[in-house]
Amino acid sequence: MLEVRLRHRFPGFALDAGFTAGPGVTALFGPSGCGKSTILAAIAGLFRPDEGRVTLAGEALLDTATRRFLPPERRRCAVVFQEGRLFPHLSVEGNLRYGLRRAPAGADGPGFEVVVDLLGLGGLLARRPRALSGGEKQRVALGRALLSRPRLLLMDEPLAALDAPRRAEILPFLARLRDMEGPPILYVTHALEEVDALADALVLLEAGRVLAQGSPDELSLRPDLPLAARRDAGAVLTCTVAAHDPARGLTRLAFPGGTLEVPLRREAPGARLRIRLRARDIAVARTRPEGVSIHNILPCRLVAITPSAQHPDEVLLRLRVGEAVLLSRVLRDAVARLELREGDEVFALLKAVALDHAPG
Amino acid sequence: MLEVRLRHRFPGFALDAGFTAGPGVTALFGPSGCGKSTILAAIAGLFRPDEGRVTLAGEALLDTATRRFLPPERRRCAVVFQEGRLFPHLSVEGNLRYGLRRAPAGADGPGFEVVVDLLGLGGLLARRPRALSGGEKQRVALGRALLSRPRLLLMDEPLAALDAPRRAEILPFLARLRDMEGPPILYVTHALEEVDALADALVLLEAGRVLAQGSPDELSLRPDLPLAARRDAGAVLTCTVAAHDPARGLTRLAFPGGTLEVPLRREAPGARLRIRLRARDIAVARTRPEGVSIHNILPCRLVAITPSAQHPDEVLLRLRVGEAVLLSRVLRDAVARLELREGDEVFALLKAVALDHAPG
Amino acid sequence: QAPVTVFAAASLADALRLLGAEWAAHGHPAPRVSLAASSTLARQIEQGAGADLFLSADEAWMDHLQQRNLILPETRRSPIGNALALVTPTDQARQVALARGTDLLALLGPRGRLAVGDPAHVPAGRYARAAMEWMGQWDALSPRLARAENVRAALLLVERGEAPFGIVYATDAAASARVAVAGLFPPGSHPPVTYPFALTRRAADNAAARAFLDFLAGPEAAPVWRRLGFSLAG
Amino acid sequence: MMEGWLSAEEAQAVWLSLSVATRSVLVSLGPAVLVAWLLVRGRFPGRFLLDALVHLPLVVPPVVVGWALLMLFGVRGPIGAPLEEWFGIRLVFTSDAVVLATAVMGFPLIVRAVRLGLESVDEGLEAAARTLGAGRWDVFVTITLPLMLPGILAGAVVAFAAGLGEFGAVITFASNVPGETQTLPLAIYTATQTPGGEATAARLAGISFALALGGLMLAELIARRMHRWLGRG
Amino acid sequence: MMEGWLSAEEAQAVWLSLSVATRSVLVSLGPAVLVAWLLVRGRFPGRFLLDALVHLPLVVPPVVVGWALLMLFGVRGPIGAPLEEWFGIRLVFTSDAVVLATAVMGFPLIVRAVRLGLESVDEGLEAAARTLGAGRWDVFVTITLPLMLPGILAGAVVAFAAGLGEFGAVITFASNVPGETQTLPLAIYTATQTPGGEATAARLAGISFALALGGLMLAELIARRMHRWLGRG
Ligand SMILES: Nc1ncnc2c1ncn2[C@@H]1O[C@H](COP(=O)(O)OP(=O)(O)OP(=O)(O)O)[C@@H](O)[C@H]1O
Ligand SMILES: Nc1ncnc2c1ncn2[C@@H]1O[C@H](COP(=O)(O)OP(=O)(O)OP(=O)(O)O)[C@@H](O)[C@H]1O
Ligand code: MOO
Ligand SMILES: [Mg+2]
Ligand SMILES: [Mg+2]
Repeated sequence: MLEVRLRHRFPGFALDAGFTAGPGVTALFGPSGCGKSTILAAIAGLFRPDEGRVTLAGEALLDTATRRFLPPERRRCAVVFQEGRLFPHLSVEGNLRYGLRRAPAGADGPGFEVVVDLLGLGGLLARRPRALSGGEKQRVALGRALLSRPRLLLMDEPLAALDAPRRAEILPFLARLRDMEGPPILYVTHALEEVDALADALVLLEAGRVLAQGSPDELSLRPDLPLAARRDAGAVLTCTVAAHDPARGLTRLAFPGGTLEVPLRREAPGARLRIRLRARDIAVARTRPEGVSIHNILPCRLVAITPSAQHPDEVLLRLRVGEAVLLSRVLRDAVARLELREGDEVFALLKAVALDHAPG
Repeated sequence: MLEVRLRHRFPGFALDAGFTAGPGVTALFGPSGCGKSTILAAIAGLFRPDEGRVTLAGEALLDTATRRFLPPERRRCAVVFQEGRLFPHLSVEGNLRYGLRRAPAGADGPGFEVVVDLLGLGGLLARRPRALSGGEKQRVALGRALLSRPRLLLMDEPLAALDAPRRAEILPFLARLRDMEGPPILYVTHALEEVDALADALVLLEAGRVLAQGSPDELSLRPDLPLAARRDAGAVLTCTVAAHDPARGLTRLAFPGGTLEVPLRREAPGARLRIRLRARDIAVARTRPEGVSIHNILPCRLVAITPSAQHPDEVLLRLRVGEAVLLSRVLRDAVARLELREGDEVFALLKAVALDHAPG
Repeated sequence: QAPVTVFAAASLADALRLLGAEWAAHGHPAPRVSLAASSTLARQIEQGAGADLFLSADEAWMDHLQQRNLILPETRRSPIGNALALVTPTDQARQVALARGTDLLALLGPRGRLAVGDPAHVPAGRYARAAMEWMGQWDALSPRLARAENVRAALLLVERGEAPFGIVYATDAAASARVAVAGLFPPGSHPPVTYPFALTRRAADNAAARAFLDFLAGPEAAPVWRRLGFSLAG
Repeated sequence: MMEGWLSAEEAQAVWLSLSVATRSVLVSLGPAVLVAWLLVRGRFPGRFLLDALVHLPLVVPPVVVGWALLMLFGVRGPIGAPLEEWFGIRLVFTSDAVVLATAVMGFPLIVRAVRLGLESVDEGLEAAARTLGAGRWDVFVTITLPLMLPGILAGAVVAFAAGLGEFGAVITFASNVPGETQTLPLAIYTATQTPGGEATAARLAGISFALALGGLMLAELIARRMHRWLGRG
Repeated sequence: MMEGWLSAEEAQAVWLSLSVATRSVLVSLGPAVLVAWLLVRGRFPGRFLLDALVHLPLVVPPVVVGWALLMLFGVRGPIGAPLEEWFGIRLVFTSDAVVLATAVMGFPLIVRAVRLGLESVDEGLEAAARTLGAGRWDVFVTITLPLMLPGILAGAVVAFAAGLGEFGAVITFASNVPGETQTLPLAIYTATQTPGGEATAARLAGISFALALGGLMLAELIARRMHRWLGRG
């Protein structure tokens, strides 16, 4: 359990943020300049805030009240930086072993071979960092952090410097890492895609303050948060793989309220996964349409119609399907045309290919 | 008219590309490392290829056959670089006037005030580059290039270093520039969004060679080109603004084959604009569905069913609407389920909000 | 048998090379010779340098050491001397009668300078100053001097024709083919140029050093000194 | 031994030292920038030799440098003779000779610093300027030169400091002419060569140190402003 | 005048010069790295004074440096006396004295270069190393030091080259004893003190230059490898 409470003033910027993070991945999400890196640096011990207290599993890493400031090397909070920061004079193996060699004897964690396997670094060990692609660099940085046997893993936009294909290449490694029962992870990003793929908890930041903290599923449904204004806004459904149908090229996902048909996935039946259903991809119909290519037609109840703050001509429809909630973004005009009212029974329409291809 | 024909060998990379560019914006589009920057540098005179010929409006800028190599300062091809390359020791005004002061006396082009207005630089003139945000920097770089009164404007991924909001901030300036009757523009990018917004012509590059050259509308329909494999692949329609309906929050766009309803836009009626209809956003139906929120239901003929090379479970449907062609991406299973055959009459379904909000 | 360490004024370089070789030819270990300005050497001896024999070009620095009890006064002697010469570049050779009232300044012309060792600290310069005072020309010449770091640098200035005249030791003049002697300063025009030699305090029991000193001051060395242009003390 | 604060001659030596150090830096700057440019951007066969040549004054004893200068610039030297014949310029024994000797000795130091300054100039900016219509020379003057100013300043400072202490080459080439070529180091040297001159020498050395300190401080101030001006602050 | 290639004494001088230049660089390196680190990363009040002090040998004439060393390390000096009394170490007039004088003279040059090398080390890498469990000193040894090697090399080269030419401080502090403290520059001086010694002097100066050239060339080679090794090639 990580508890963070920080206050600091830079000229033109004031940080005043507090949050807690449990096991698994906690994402720090917010626009550029909102203070994410500053928070991470303060936790890692690379920056001394005016005022604050950071405790990890009950031990104070920082407490300005008692003038406690544990030096970074004794905090055991490894950081994966946006720019990788690999040591240019060491080989990949040298980089990986740097933290490992310095980890306390008793510290538990995956061994060298395990991490090399996990991150697919086998063929790279003898290379120098400059001979790595951007994606490979970040994988090494990840491995290096992991092998230092940290009690907390801090990641500062580890994918931001990469282009889309490279990002897609690394995301599955991160997902595997999360599922490995490793240390808690604090993950800074401004890509919702990464939040969806990884985050168990979400801390929303804006201008140095915490706007909201909670599960991604829950926060992504709140129209008052800036998340709702994004082009990729939508509900996040936690599903289980129910069955594969390779003949039809489909996988059926079960969620509390129904099933979704999506393009064939690789996960084994029973696997849990989180799917973002973008509001812009979901249409509604009064009656079940016939003879359409759309695979997912889910009966649901329209529970709320919320105007969109950003686009006056659009509204967000909140749709309940069993226990799950979906969001649909439509034009104001559609609401009038279909005479939609809160409480109506409608069908949510969702193209299967609108869902992103599974990473990995 | 720009004619380019270049051949060059780097260790591990061979460039062998030829294309022509007319007035307006010609986009050079291709993956990282395919030779885009090298081509631009050769045209600008910053790089001397093994072999090649570049002519602009009939004058040879480079001709290895006759050993002609016009130095860059006499080519009058201004470049906007990805990293801006503003002169750090000059104010914004000093940067802007740098090229202006060196432009030939007779050269025609927008005046200082016009460019400052166009790019919204009024408040920045006295600042130093380091005091500018990334987006402001690129606007200044653009203005500086423009004010040197170039005969050709070369832009090397001018938006790539910026994040999405910053990109959205600059795109309209580029669009205004294109509509200004300025010099022809060669625009390097690997963002389809920018091609859609700006390009009159498209040159597709891969590994140093030209794959195809043509109008963006035409090339985006070709399933044999890598464009079709992208998540944002789809048809580009050139439309005219037919009418606004502010009460309903809609604009009606006419295209050769029908009309589209889209969220209210700012362009005046009669304005031409290009809209990318992403294949993944388009569903098909055998019969016209009733009571659905979907605004655009276009009767069309299914002219071709092409398997998707990248995703074996998906197919691309080529739909003819009047003279226009749309692409729809659906699961193979949908084709089976609806028993779709080439030649069938179907309806294309497209949510209005699936279209991007207009820049500007 | 350890070699004798000799600290010698740089102007004795040539002589020590020849005499050292001769000494070695007698079956003794060749002396170790450290050459520098007498002032530098004296300061080094003052700071404990391992010199057995000090050959100074200047009585003042020998006095300085003697006052500090760093040499053996009974060994101090000045077996050789030198004369002071007015030299010109060979291609401008001419004779100048050096007497009280000789107008050296006029000989220098409007721009020419007189090359000397710096009278502030170079012994040859100090003798030159005395000679100029004797001629009654010091005040006039003093601003027209090219003060060199040592006497050989002064000689160089004349050799190269940078200065039309220079005042150097007769030995330097004799050794250089590129300068001609315009005149020798008469013995009374400056204090006698003598080279005080002495054993240092630390060499009190050093028989070899004592022997070498005797050799240098003795008849065997005389032809060499004479050949190089030194005068032998009566 | 000198008593009191500064004798007239010493004051003159201080003044001459400052003037010589300043002038030698000023005359070196142009050639140093040129040579640094050749070393960094040049692609000609003799580049390494030029590099070595520039280091020459650092490598051989200063007295030898002075001696070589005398051979070259003396009235009978291959440069000195025509200089006198055609232009009536005679260098030796003038304060110009002191400046020349000092400049030559400081040259490697200044070139090294200027070179680092130049290496830090982004060639991309130069390319950008050329596409905006500026020719090679124009680019050099308006872009490269301003951007390498910090390096030039650093070089000027170290050469100035070293110039205040230059001795061997100066006394050999320019001789010690009080009021004309007697710089502070020469005065210090003279003092150390005089029995009992320690106090004077120490005092003069202190002055020399204070001057260099002042120069360094000034440079630090200018460098800070310059960095801010260049947008690196 | 000397005939033939190299007399035994001259060969000894060449060898001594090489050995002295090398040893003086080696003894300077540690202190230079420490001082550079203090100057770049330190935030203490006397920083500027330390900077000035480091420049001192550059500012005052070498002879004065030698003289000051003589006063300090002489058998009666405030450092030399206890050194002799307590440890029986007598520096003056040994080749160790030559090394000391040369090291002191080269110190400003080496510090300047090391400093630039240090300034180019990304502090982000140091921070990263600390989060991986490395303490300050560990980080310095395993990250900072290897990354500043090019700067250290550059400093070593220039100090080596300058060390080959060091004269005034050496002759004053260490004396001019052939085979013991007579380095090349001192041999050159001795030659110029001998009538007709110009040819010998010129020949020795040529050797000195060739040695420095060799050092520079070697350094250029090493620097290239090093840059490749550091992933900047
Ligand atoms: N050392 C500093 N001095 C002054 N201001 C600073 C300093 N470090 C950060 N800031 C300011 O604090 C604010 C937060 O910076 P921070 O780097 O934490 O943002 P961020 O959320 O990580 O942004 P990004 O997504 O761009 O990385 C910014 O406005 C920045 O300008
Ligand atoms: N000076 C050079 N020496 C060797 N290879 C080079 C050089 N310049 C470019 N290349 C190679 O040429 C190829 C094309 O490079 P170029 O910069 O033109 O690509 P690009 O299309 O602009 O890529 P990006 O989208 O990443 O900017 C690359 O493989 C690159 O490694
Ligand atoms: O998505 Mo619509 O077409 O606004 O109902
Ligand atoms: Mg950040
Ligand atoms: Mg490029």
